[in-house]
Amino acid sequence: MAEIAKDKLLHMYKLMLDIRNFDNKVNQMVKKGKVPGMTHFSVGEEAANVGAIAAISHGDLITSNHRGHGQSIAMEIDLNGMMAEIMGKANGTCKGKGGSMHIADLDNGNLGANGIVGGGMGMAIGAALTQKMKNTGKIVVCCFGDGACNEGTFHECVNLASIWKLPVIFYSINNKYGISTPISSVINIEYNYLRAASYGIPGYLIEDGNDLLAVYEKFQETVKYVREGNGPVLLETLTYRWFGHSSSDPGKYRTKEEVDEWKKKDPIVRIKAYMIEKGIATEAELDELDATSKATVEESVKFAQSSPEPTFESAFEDIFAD
Amino acid sequence: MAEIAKDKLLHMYKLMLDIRNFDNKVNQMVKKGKVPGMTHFSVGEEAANVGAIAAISHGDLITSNHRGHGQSIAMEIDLNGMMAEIMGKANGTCKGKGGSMHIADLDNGNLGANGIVGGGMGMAIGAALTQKMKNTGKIVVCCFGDGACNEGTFHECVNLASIWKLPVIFYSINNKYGISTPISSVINIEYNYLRAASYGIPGYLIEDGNDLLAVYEKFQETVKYVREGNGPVLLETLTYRWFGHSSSDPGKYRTKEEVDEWKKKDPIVRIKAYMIEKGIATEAELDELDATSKATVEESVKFAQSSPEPTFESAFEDIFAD
Amino acid sequence: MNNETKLMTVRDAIITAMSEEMRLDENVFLIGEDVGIFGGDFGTSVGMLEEFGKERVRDTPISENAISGAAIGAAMTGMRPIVDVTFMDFIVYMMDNIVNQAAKTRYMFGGKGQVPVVFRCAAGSGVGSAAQHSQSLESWFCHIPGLKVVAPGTPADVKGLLKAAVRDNNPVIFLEYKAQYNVKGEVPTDPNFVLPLGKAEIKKEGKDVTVVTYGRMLERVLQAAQEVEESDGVSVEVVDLRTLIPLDKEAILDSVKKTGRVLLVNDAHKTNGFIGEISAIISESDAFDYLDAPILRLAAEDVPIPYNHALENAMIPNVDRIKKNILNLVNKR
Amino acid sequence: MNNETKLMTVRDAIITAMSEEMRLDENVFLIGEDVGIFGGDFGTSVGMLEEFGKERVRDTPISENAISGAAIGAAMTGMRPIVDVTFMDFIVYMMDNIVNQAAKTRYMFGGKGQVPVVFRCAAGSGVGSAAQHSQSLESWFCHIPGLKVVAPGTPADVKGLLKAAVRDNNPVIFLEYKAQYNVKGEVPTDPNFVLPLGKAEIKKEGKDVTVVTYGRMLERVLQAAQEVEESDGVSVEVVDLRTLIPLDKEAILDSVKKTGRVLLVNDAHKTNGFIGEISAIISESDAFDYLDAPILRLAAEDVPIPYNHALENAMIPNVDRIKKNILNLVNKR
Ligand SMILES: Cc1ncc(C[n+]2csc(CCOP(=O)(O)OP(=O)(O)O)c2C)c(N)n1
Ligand SMILES: Cc1ncc(C[n+]2csc(CCOP(=O)(O)OP(=O)(O)O)c2C)c(N)n1
Ligand SMILES: [Mg+2]
Ligand SMILES: [Mg+2]
Repeated sequence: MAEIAKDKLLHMYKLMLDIRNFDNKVNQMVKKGKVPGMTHFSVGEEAANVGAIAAISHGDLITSNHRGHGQSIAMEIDLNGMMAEIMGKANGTCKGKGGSMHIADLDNGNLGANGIVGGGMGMAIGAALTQKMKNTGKIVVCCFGDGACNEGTFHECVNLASIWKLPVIFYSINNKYGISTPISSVINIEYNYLRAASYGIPGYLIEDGNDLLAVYEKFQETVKYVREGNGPVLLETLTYRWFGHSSSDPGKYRTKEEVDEWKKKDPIVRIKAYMIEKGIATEAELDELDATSKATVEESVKFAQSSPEPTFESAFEDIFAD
Repeated sequence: MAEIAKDKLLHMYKLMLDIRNFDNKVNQMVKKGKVPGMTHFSVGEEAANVGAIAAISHGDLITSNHRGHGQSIAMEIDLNGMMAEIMGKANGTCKGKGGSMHIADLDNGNLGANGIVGGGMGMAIGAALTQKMKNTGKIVVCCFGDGACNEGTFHECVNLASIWKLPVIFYSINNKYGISTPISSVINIEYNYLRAASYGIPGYLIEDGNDLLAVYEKFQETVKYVREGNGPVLLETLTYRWFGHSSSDPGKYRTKEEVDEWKKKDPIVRIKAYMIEKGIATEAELDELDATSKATVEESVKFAQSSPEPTFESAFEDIFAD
Repeated sequence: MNNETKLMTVRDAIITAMSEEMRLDENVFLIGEDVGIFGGDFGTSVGMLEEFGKERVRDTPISENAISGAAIGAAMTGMRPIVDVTFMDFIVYMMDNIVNQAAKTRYMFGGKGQVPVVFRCAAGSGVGSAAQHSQSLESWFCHIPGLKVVAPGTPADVKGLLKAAVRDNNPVIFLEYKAQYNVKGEVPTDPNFVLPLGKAEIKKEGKDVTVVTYGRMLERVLQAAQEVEESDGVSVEVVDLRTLIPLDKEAILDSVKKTGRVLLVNDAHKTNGFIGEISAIISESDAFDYLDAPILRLAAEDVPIPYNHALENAMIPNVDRIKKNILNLVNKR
Repeated sequence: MNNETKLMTVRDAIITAMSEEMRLDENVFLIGEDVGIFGGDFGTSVGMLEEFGKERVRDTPISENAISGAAIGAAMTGMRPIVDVTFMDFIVYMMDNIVNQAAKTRYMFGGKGQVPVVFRCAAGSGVGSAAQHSQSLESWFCHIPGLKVVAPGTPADVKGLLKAAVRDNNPVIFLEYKAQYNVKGEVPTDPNFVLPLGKAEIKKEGKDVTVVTYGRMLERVLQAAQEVEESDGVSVEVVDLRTLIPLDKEAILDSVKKTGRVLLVNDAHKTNGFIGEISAIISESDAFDYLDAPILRLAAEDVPIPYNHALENAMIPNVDRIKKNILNLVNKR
């Protein structure tokens, strides 16, 4: 296990807490009817998100999918804007036009969540092509779910990236289901990462995707490999979403036992225990971080609630660039 | 080498000759301006087509691609109708509405050529699904080129067939190029058949796709496996097209040496030599078959030429089924 | 045929229609993402897995191309698949199979073969899912010869036309509206209740103004018609197209000739939406001479549908705007 | 800017436009199947590999989804890709990237980002390639807010508008016509010759009848206009739209107000083709009051394009039918 600076680790922990607290809060808001449409939560997948994103550098890029809250927060988006966006407000990240499925932060390398399964893959290889053509040394992380691996775009994009040796990490967050459909029922192999062989690129499984350090370490190694110009890599992480697929999912297709089993593997509890055990931080310090995170999230709700509704006229703006 | 009944072998030889003679003739007609649009020839790929199709049974189905002449003839389509179709005539297979890229013979299991690369793959798995749901014991051969293996539909269709264990053989005829693009430049592995591993199905390479018996034998084995309900298989055959990609291709991207090298591996010459050597037939008998084949092709041109042009009204028919 | 009806939602009308057809014809089956234990993204197959089993209520991978392709291939070889496209926006991944294959196969093959397949699409906005989950794309398919396009606006029509679509021997794009799955209405219970494709229905007779509409907008148009009749004494005739392809031109032109004034309403984007086609059909016909006012259109604004709920709703014709347009028309000339 | 022109084909106008823009801006590059050594399926990049090299004239696998996706992602991050779609029919595999991604990204992100990418499509019939290789699908894209759609009809306009498309900061669907790559015309040689998107051109002034058209049909319309003028003394005004989105409504309406009679011509299928939209725009505008006759449309028949050459041609408006329709219009009322 590589050494991680204490500050870095504490920061990663904070980001995990932000994801957890933010999504728990959004879930409450959904239940109160304050959030239109569908919202997909990252609760339970904090390590898979933060461990990955923490390994890239400023200027690197990501594309994300419908379940993008975790990645956006890991990319350190402004929570006020994000909460306001989810509530459809004028001061939201997207001026209330995009919502949960379209959170983006272009200035900070987040090319956006996406409502189309597989929809971000083309963008990811294109962004990677730009980095290669302009020789920027930057890389792209293309995030998607287990279910997305059966879209044709996966095949085409990984293949194109492989022959052009594009600097992109294809990152599949395997939470075992695509809506109600177990990944095991829709692929005839054990894991999707094995498909890397079809493109002559490395593929790896991060078996314990709830272990922050395991994810981070594998990502660091992979980021280095990709940044050195060796072409793309396919990484797969096993984790689990605690909530239903979206804000409106009854969840009949999973047993309570399965969900409970995974809750025992809580990625936040585990890294917390690790840090205490290793003497990196005291329980009190860590709880303090949690309190701060919760306060920040409450703050974001206040910000969102006090943000104005977008004007009617604004609906007709931003269609075309000048 | 499994024994093949003499009759069967001679019939396969005849079909190879028909492909060769038919396409040579069409090529002449193209040069005379008697054929509209684009035509893609199967000359050089006769063994890859006949060896495969000869291994399936009456009632089995195929889907084909733009380069479908060889498969249609191997499926024993009426040459008169096919020639008339290519010349756009009312008595053509498709009443002059489809042309070279849409030759089909639904009554005899040929679900049609296709102008869209990858366009026949969905149909193939769907036809296989019908066989499975109706428990017919029939199988489907889905024919496509090397270049088609990078379409997303390949990935989706092979995957779906793999999880549903559909009775379909994915058959990639690798003639080294997709138009001007060498397959080696657009995949990062040596051969596409290796991708079978991504779907947990068997994949095989028929290295010498100009060896009729090698193709036939591997197909027989595969047909048996698929018919027994074991699910799909991905087969790849190496061969070469002698002509340009289509009737209008200057062919700058291949060297004369390469083309000549492959012409030396003429699948027809080789099986002829084999039959003579094995005493299966005399040279005279085989030449006689060739003469008959040529006569049949000439006949088809006469048929086509004497067939009427489709009427204006006919253009408005056949859009909807009752 | 009996004349009983039952109050049910659009969702139940869909489930009923599919289930009845599946009981009648073993070749009919349902295919799509999460149609099984989940009961469909919009609950439109709840209970069907239990009745028909996994073979006929077929969950798939997230592979829209393969789903549509498999459906078409199955249709060409004797089955009659119903595809649950879920959000119509995802049909982008099915375009080759629908447009280049299903629509053209029979024609290209000189009249051989047929492709009896239904693509059920949850169209339109109204559930806060933003621009990639809110489109009504029917006009794309109306533009392609070889496809039928159906867009009913009441639970009864949904049932009768979905059954007709399943029985039709051609590829049918069938629009449902995600905002309307819970809308209720009286629906005939007889399994023989099937409506013809290609027949519009005058949902309300009138003499001053014709409003032509279909699908989701019907409800609002009827309400607006009612209201202007009560408030302003304007007599509105409402022509509900129900089927866009084949189109019941006669019903439209007859009504226009009667009233001389026409408003067209749909929830798809205005530019190149289907009501533009209706306008053009009227203007090139002999009904043109009967027109006493410009042909007005009310459609979704030409903007990607925004997330904010108020904005989302404001992009779509509502009862007030429909009323205003009707009154405008009456006051012209 | 100099005023020199050179006689060249549409094909050469395209190569010239792309090459000039690539010389001016290193972010511009060409991507597509067989654009390199093959020089493009229609020869529209012959010689470019030699000048610009493999990095900027990028041959791809047969992966339309990845091609379009890569182009969009590159565009979002600072490049300005030109995609050679080749046959427009293959755009079916690019629909998600164009419609759900490129068109909506900026809007969904609240005005952040831009997607400067051009999709060059070989549209239309006329080369005997049958139903899957003969479509003009512009109306699909006109229906989607966030896309620009350009369809020039002369070699000079092709050059000037392709350059404008490349310089535009939005996704542009650019129609070429496979039957017209060899058509010749005088083309300005100045690299600064760029035409504005969104401006129609009156290609011929007249006072009796307006014909609105674009793209491939312009040539036939101009010939027909000339001929009826000579034979019947009918004065025809020809409005060449050139850009469909954004649309120069004013140019259309002004001409209609002047002549009171209008014929619309395009080579796409009639039902829900773009000229239907034009008809609707006229009928809902103040130009309606100036109409002295029905608005006529001439378009490709609503049948998949047949292979037989005579039938193929018969499905598309020709000079004779255009003339007949013009004369019909003049004789109305
Ligand atoms: C093209 C497309 N098909 C289907 C959907 C509906 N859909 C949204 S999320 C989802 C499941 C995705 O599963 P996975 O990729 O595993 O991500 P997860 O939700 O599990 O994080 C589906 C089918 C969609 N949005 N886009
Ligand atoms: C979707 C689509 N993309 C591109 C084309 C143009 N095209 C026709 S054939 C061909 C090459 C196909 O190569 P391959 O699959 O190897 O078959 P081959 O021609 O070599 O037999 C291409 C790119 C097409 N017809 N359809
Ligand atoms: Mg998942
Ligand atoms: Mg090939």
